[in-house]
Amino acid sequence: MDYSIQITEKPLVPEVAIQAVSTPNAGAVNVFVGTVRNATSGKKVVQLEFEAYEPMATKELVKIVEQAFRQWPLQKVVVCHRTGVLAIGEVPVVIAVATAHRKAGFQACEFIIDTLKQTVPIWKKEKYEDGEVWVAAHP
Amino acid sequence: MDYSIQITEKPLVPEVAIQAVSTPNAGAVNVFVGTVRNATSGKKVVQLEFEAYEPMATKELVKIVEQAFRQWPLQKVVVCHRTGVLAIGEVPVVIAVATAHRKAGFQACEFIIDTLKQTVPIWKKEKYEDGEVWVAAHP
Amino acid sequence: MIAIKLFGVMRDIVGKPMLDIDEQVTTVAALKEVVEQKYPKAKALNSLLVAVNSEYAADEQTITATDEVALIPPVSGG
Amino acid sequence: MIAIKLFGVMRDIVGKPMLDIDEQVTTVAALKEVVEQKYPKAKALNSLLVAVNSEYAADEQTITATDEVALIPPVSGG
Repeated sequence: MDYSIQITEKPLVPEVAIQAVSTPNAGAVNVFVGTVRNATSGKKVVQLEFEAYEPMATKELVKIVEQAFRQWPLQKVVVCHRTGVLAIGEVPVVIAVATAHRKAGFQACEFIIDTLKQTVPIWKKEKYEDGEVWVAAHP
Repeated sequence: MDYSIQITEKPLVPEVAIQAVSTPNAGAVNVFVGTVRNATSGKKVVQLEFEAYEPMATKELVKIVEQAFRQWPLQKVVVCHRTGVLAIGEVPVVIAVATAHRKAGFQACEFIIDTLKQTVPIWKKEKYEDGEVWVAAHP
Repeated sequence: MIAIKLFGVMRDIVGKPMLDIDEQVTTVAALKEVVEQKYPKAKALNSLLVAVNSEYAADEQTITATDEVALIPPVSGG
Repeated sequence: MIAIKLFGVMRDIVGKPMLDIDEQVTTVAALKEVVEQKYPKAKALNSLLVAVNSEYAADEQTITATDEVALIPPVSGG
């Protein structure tokens, strides 16, 4: 299982993840790039802040990625999640999955981001012009 | 429908496509990057050559992308296909799809690459150490 | 005493990054009960899980003073 | 006369990038028949479609000398 997981305060560059998973054996790379939207539910977002509980977040990401390797024939996976303050348009998450055949790549990449959002202890605070809120905390 | 389609002899850089589709309205970018594999069916590939019938290839890509816009709520799409001679590891195709919500992005991106491979008049010749073959031409 | 790590909205509710629980709690369920009594706002959350030694822990799991314990409010990464 | 654009394996089979058909052909079906008679290797392909004015054309579609006509062997882009 050839993968790398990174939780970092530094800006994420999708091309770096794509290069990192590209191998002469892979024919397809599927990439998911999350970006900070300027609005949610019609409310204008000015800034985001991400906080992670390490090393639990890394441990949970390892579980997800290893599960993906068991479920699909993958070649290389990179998952990078950013922490700290992000401006609109910045990238909180990049997932790159290299496979010999593309279908597995689409499925595994979607599985990883879907499960990441459900289980990995990372929290997002949205800041608006008139306040802030921890996303998903309350009904 | 905000999209761009490009058939070019110049090397493709996935990051350029990602930047091109990223908007403050999008929360998710799904990217498919095709790469030249070093082997198919166990045979060692030394080089690939792509040939396109323009403007028909562009026309067909427009149809596919506009169909995707009708089928999913997309924000921006870029499709780039390379022609000419490519070495192992080079990128024949990049598709980037920006959406507010990620599920539509995965589905639309997979639809575009699947349909591209079925209908767009582009041909790939694989060169081996001992010969060459037009892919998919013969049973 | 159990020292509990706090994140996200739980840190805001408690007002600090660590919470010391002096009460005699030996299970995850008991810990959650104590926290929700001390901080009623914790009950209003969509969910509140407990991690023991950086793994999600079931209600019946036991906790000792040497464990690393954390409260996990609803996650929202990605 | 109809001048037909050739690509990929069809260009290799015919040995040049354009094919002039002098026979009187007025439909896509008739054109394919003439091509397959002249070049039996074309029959061995997985498929052979015809594009008229850079759109895929059905068998019954008519062709005139002013149309842009192309033979489309199995595509393999991506």
